[in-house]
Amino acid sequence: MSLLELRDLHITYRSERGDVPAVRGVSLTIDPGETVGLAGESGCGKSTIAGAVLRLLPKQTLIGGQVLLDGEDVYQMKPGQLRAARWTSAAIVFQGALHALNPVQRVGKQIAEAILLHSSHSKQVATQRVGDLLERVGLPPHRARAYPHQLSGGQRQRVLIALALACEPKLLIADEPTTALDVMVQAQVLELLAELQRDRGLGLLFITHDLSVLTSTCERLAVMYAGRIVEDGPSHDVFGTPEHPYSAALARAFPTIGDPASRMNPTGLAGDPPNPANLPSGCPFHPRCDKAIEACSATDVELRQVGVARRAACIHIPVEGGIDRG
Amino acid sequence: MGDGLLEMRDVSVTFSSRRGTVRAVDGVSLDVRAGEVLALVGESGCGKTTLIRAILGLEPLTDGSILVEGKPVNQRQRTLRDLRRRVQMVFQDPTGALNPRHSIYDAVAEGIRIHGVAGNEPDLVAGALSRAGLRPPENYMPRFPHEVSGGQRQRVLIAGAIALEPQLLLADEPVASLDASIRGEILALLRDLVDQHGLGIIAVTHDLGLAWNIADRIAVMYLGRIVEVGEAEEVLANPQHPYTKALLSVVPEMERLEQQILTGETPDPSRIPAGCRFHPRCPLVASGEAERLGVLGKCTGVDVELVQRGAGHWSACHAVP
Amino acid sequence: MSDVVKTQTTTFSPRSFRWQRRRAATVDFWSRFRGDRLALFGLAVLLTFIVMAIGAPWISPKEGLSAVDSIDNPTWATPRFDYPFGTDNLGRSVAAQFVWGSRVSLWVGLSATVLTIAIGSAVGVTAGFFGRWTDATLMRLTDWFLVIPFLPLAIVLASVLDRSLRNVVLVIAITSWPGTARLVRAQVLTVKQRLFVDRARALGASRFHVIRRHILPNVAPLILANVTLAVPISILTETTLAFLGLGDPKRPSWGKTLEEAFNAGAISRNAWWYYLPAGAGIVIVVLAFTLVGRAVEEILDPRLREGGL
Amino acid sequence: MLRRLFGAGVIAGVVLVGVSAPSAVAQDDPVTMTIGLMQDMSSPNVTVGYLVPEFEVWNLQYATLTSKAADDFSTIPGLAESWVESNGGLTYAYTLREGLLWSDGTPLTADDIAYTINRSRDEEWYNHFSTVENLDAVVIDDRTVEITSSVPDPKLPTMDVYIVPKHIYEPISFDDLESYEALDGVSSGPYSLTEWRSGQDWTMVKNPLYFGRDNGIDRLVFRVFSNADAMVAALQRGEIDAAHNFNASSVEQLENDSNITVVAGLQGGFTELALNGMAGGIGDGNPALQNIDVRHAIFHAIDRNVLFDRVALGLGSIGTTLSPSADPTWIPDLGDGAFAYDPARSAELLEGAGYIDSDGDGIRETPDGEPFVLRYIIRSESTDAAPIAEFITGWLEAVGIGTETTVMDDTQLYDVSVAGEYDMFAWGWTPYVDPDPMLSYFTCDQVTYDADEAGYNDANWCDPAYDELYLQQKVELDPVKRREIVAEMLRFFNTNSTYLVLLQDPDLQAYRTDRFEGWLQQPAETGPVLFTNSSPTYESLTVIGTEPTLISEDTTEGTTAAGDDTATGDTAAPGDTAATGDTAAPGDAVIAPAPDGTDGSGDADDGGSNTGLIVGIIAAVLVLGGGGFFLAKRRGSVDDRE
Amino acid sequence: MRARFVAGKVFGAFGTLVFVLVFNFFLFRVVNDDPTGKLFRGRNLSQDQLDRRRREFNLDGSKFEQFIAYLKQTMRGNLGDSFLSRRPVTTEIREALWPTIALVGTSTILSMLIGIMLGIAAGWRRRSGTDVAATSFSMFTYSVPDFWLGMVLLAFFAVKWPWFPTGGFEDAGSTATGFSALLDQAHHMALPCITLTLAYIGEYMIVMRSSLLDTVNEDFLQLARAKGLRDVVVRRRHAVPNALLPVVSLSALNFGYVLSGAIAVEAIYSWPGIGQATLEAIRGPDFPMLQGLFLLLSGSMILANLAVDLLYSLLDPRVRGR
Repeated sequence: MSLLELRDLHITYRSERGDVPAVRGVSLTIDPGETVGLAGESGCGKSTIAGAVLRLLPKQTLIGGQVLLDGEDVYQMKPGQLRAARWTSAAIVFQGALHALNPVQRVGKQIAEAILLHSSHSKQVATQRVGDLLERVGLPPHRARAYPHQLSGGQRQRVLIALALACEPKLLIADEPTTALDVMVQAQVLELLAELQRDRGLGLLFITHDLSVLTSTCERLAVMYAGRIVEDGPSHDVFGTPEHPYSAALARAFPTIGDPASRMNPTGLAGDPPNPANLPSGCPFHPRCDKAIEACSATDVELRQVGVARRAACIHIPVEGGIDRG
Repeated sequence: MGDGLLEMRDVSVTFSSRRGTVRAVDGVSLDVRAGEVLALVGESGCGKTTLIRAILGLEPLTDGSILVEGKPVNQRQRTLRDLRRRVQMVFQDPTGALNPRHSIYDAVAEGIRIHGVAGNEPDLVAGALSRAGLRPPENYMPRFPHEVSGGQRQRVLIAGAIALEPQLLLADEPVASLDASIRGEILALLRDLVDQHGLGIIAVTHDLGLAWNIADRIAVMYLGRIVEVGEAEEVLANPQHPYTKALLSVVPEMERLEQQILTGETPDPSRIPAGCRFHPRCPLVASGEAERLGVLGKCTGVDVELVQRGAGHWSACHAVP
Repeated sequence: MSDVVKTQTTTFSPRSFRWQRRRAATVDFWSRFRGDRLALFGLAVLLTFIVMAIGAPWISPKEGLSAVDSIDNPTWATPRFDYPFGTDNLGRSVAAQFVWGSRVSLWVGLSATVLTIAIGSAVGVTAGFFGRWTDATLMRLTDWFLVIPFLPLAIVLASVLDRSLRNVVLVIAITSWPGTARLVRAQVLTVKQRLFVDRARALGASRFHVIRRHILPNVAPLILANVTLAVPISILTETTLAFLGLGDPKRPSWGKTLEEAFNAGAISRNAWWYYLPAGAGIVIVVLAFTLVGRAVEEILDPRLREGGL
Repeated sequence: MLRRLFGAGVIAGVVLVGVSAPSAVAQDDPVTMTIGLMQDMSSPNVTVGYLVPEFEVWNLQYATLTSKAADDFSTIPGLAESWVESNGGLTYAYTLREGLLWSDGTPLTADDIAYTINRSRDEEWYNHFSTVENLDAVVIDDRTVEITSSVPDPKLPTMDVYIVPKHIYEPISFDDLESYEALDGVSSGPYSLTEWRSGQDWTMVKNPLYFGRDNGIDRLVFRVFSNADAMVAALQRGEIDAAHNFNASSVEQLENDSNITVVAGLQGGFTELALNGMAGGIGDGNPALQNIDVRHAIFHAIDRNVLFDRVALGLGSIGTTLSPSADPTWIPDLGDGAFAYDPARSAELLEGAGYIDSDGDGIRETPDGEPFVLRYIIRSESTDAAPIAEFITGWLEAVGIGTETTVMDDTQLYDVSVAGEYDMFAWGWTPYVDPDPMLSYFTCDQVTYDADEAGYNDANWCDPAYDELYLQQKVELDPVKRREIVAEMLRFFNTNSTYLVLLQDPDLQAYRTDRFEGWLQQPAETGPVLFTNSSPTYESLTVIGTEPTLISEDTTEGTTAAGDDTATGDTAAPGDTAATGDTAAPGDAVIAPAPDGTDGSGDADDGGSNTGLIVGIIAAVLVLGGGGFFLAKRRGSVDDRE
Repeated sequence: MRARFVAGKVFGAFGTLVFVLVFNFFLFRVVNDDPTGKLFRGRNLSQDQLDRRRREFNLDGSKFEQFIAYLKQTMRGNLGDSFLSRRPVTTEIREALWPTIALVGTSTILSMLIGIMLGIAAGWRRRSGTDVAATSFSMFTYSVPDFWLGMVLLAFFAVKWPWFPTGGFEDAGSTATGFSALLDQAHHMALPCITLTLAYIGEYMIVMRSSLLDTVNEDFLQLARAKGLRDVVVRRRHAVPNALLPVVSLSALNFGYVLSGAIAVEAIYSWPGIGQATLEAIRGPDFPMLQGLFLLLSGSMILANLAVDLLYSLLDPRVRGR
């Protein structure tokens, strides 16, 4: 059974100015021990998915499709069941570590709170476990007494990881865990996540805009654009030989040092990411696409199989997949 | 010295804070020529932003001198005004750098008005906007920053800068806050300005990929000092300083290199270690390499100078022969 | 370099555009404001009172306020047709006092607020923008004013100065500017941190330019929102001072009416018609200002609409 | 956090229960009479205090050598049971009652009396000095003291200085005397002051060793109110037994209460309109006021009847001239000098003096062509000052005199009156029983010539002819002749001075008739019952339903063994308010016709505490219920976010 | 760091206090330079006596000497003697202090508690019925002048329906002690306390509500929910402690404001407290008393600010950090 299965997930935010479709039919599965990357730019709906898994979105948000956590539909759970599932079935490493921690509580207490809530441990045991967890993420146990502001950005991110591990979830959702961190610290955190994933056989859903990071961290990769997955497959393939023009453009935005093609030749996409409240017709990428043809503005292409375990949503891909690539 | 557009000699900038004296920039010498892009690379807190702010006179120098086209930068109002016409800055966060209450027209025209640039103001603004890639300019002029995208805002900033036709452009992390897919376009625009108009650009960044994309030369900064400087290809292909090597190794797509993840974070510039300031984090020291080479004493005790390693390639390390 | 780029011409007119923009902003403001029913109600109430204050001479002849002209009136009359709010101990019409009293309450409320905000903003902008010792000195002063008991100080000042409306306004302003100063300073400090101020400096702007073009426009909404919220406080302070006998003796104000009612023994006499209208007037006007103020604040306060216009 | 807050909420709720509980003070056995008033003592120390409330305390605590009759202020025995005149009226020998004791049991002897008189003279105690200035006291024996005056003194043989206990005061040095708290409670009068809670109340307990009558009241409590309406309500509810100085507007409602009697007692206090006579030469008064016709025009423009009806609400009486004494018999008939309301006459006088409205704006111009505008200062410390100003400025405008009003408190008004920087103001005086001090204030001596040495003459008017008469009366020992001289002075003053007396101010008092009876007015018919010149009322009170008992012999008919003493002569009294009294409120038994609108909210007196309890319980239930509501809310909102 | 933080705050408070001392002295000298003549008007004072008074009140020397004498005296805890009663100012103030503390303290606590609870109820469920009701109630009470409210309550609940005493701190001349005295005082305090409580609830409620509204969208609340905490626990443990911070700073400002602002309410209810003492001292004018009162009021304001700063640092570790 998959740890997490999204089935044709649709999420629409409601606001005074009208409905905003943030996620428009995403299907995704994560199996135990698997690392899956979800890439995309701001506003593509990737963080919304993280919130949707634990049912954290605002009450009035419209949700279609299913989110199965350990085979159970999160949106069918009773409140008590849901609370029990939270953090034990899946935990989230939030982005923006400064805001995700309660500024007026010691970090140890915030970790212990989760432990005490989901176990019958005594306070001493919980405190002990907090120390172990902090050590595991590379922080001295006495840092449990620190307040969030007393920690550096990297340390806070480690605390958030420790917090996510508190109830030994089988699935970890890391939502932009390294954004706003310095390159070196980012490398440290990535290494830690990789280690943990290996050691504990965690399922990992890694959400970020940085395609290059995903490539080095994840086995599988899904690229999102305007609330849809436009390409998925083994990460090296997606990054190295993207099928979808958007994936290709995104990959080019992360130049390979030493590659003469990108030397003195910065390339990017013209135009801006689309506004989810006002998506272009047809394939939402077509206004920025250099391979767009007339049909693109009218047809919205579904994911099409491209070889084994690879899919992409582009009109240039034959419907039956398996085109010959030179 | 000589034909440099910008010359910095032993520049130091210190602040006093509650925790003591912060030596944000500590003896930096660097030249920039017209028509080149210099990438200033380093972790946050290494002093790179302070350095370029010092060039504009936004931070007073504690020591050393900066010459722009041979004229020294000082804190006198008239010099500053004149300087700030010839040197322009593009900020990291275009959303914050644009006054939300000013239209794009006003944002671009602001410099023109301050310096009383001759000519018909709307025409000058329109010219700058189209050079920055916002075409047709009439579409953009009446809009407000929040009505355009992040990439367009960055172009507005660039337009505001080039409207004054500067000789030197200081770009502080020009694309860090932008979505990945549009970074290339902005970088291309910057590169264009250099190639077409002969500007000099200092691009401050933590992203070596960006340097590879557009920089002619690279200067790597660590804790207020330049630790390595040279032609971009040379530095990136053949890094001499262990810090540069470590930085390069953690770029995700550089999988051919063995990762050298430095422990800890950028140290506190108010407590600069004695000797080589990099030695507490230096992989060469940690692995015993320095000791084997017999330079460990120097590393921990003797400050290190930039030494020429090749044509235009300098680095500052005791352990590199 | 200029010859490299071909000169562009444009039909864009910054001035007409600015007007257009202002008009649009006003329309936008109004449309937002209109969305708040309570605020609209408050505005309607305010307008009614303003009309009443301006129209006082036509609504209720001034003679109604004069004790000499009321010699033939009954005293302590309960409300009835010719005296809608009854009469007081001297036979004067309470309704007339109510109508004329609205003038003073509104006038003092508005002008004291304007003065308060002017002093507070000047101090706040100066302290916040120039920083260092200017800031330290001004903020010390502000702190001192904040810890000095406000009402006693106002009473001491009011008892030293002549009793006139101008001085009441002055006293309110002198004692209540520090709050505004702190608020404005904090906002100036925030705005000063914003990158666009740096950009302006990098462009070569003078301090004056930065204050005028960047600081003030970004602090102004806060100040404006503060005005509407400070008016109620000014009105209440005026009322309290008048109640304590420190108002202008020549002008009927609601506070003065309450003072007179209290002194004349309206409470033990159960002359509710004497003290209820003035108090209700204060409550209604203050409430109306608060309603309008909150709406204006919500629309204008940059802290509440981060990143917006 | 919230739970802790809530705990505190419960505590607060308990507090609120307490708050609403009925007053559960056990009814003590001692009989207590409570008097409400609007002013606190300034000090119970006789060498320091100067306000009305402390004089009542002293009257009760310190017996005087001679006392004053309740009816007419005539001199009656006090500590002394008799006195003998000699030396042409310069010397009196007083014989004390037998067996006088201080309340602490120490014998009260002639030594205490001589000590008090001589020390207060030497140290110039404020309240004693004007009486003892020229006196010398010599102890003849324990019961006899001889007092000699160095100048003829018409006030003698009245000796109403407060006799202090020598054994208490002797150890207190001159330097320490002023800071002496005077709560020793050693009394020679019917009550001793035992406790004073500043701003709240003070308590006097019965002196069991008092030589006079025991009225059956064990304790007197004086309670200070800052809100006159509250005091009136307290009286109606029986919280207090008597009230002093409430609003005239409350009179009607109190009159409707069958258990309450209202007294509008006159003690000579009056309110006047003072114009700046500029006699001192300093200041900047309007020169027009030097013109007697202009002054008379102003006087004629004012309708005192309206002030009496509307401001005084018909309480007290219309003032026609300076009343120099608490005893109304000193006021002569003025005849034409009373200045009746006559705007036509007023206008005529102004025209005659050259004040004509030549530009038709309603305001006359002075002969110099300037608009004739006078500055009018309103006292902030009187509730009547504003309505009086309303009327007077209105009337002046009606005859073409403009006014500019400013408000000042007494300090400021005193400053400008000393500096002569005013045109007109309304203020008041309360005279002593002997007319001398009040008359002295308008002599040329008392005019302020130098702001540092201010006098009392706040009209800045003086006249040598008046001064001449003043000196005559000062040494005239024949009471009949003295009265004639005083009457002449008053007629002269009324016509020529810059004073227009507007109202005789009443002391408004009310007392409950259901607990005590025997309330006494001083002077009879017109005076107040409390805070009178010598406070005789307490001696005559009895507790309803009890038989009055006597401690010692009856003294009210004290033996007047005085030789040829004509006890009719009124004598000076220190026992009264300071000169510049407050012109607080009008009063009299004459009640203005009642307009509608007053429902006697009165007699809902009992049941108050029950209702209080009920309200308290309701409040507690509300608070606790509110807490419960929050608890319930919390429970209800458990899942609303999931 | 902690000790230094506290020391810094205490030092700052002390600095303000020193200024207040200086300011008080000059404020009242500016108002009037020699009050003796006026204070003793109406009494026959010889020049000698006036001079003695001046000496007694330290009014004979130069301004500077007076100032030094004033400072010395104040340092020794001697605030001088009241011009009006001749008693030490400290005694006068001590006597007036307890009633005011009882009244202002109780009403501050009540208005804070009720205001905060209403604010939480309203802010947590924005636009609900509770929110609308609580907000309207608060806006209304916020708009009512406290003294007028006092007048109305007095007129109805003490005069028309005499459920509560008309004023004063306890029954006149009361000899009751212990609990019955407390009950008596509580009965007297009910109306003024309700008046002040009602008058100040609104502000606390409005601030608490908006502060909670600001907190509601914080990421750490999202995280707390993700952990599986119940909504009420999220509110109690995470939202309220953070949202309380602005209310805490408001309470300091308000404490001082209420302490002196109770003047009008104390006048209406004949409450023998600081407000009444202030009014009387101003009417005097009784400079030593005014100086003492201003020192007390600003001193307690400074103390309240200090307490709030320290409390704030307890509640918000970020403040302590640097």
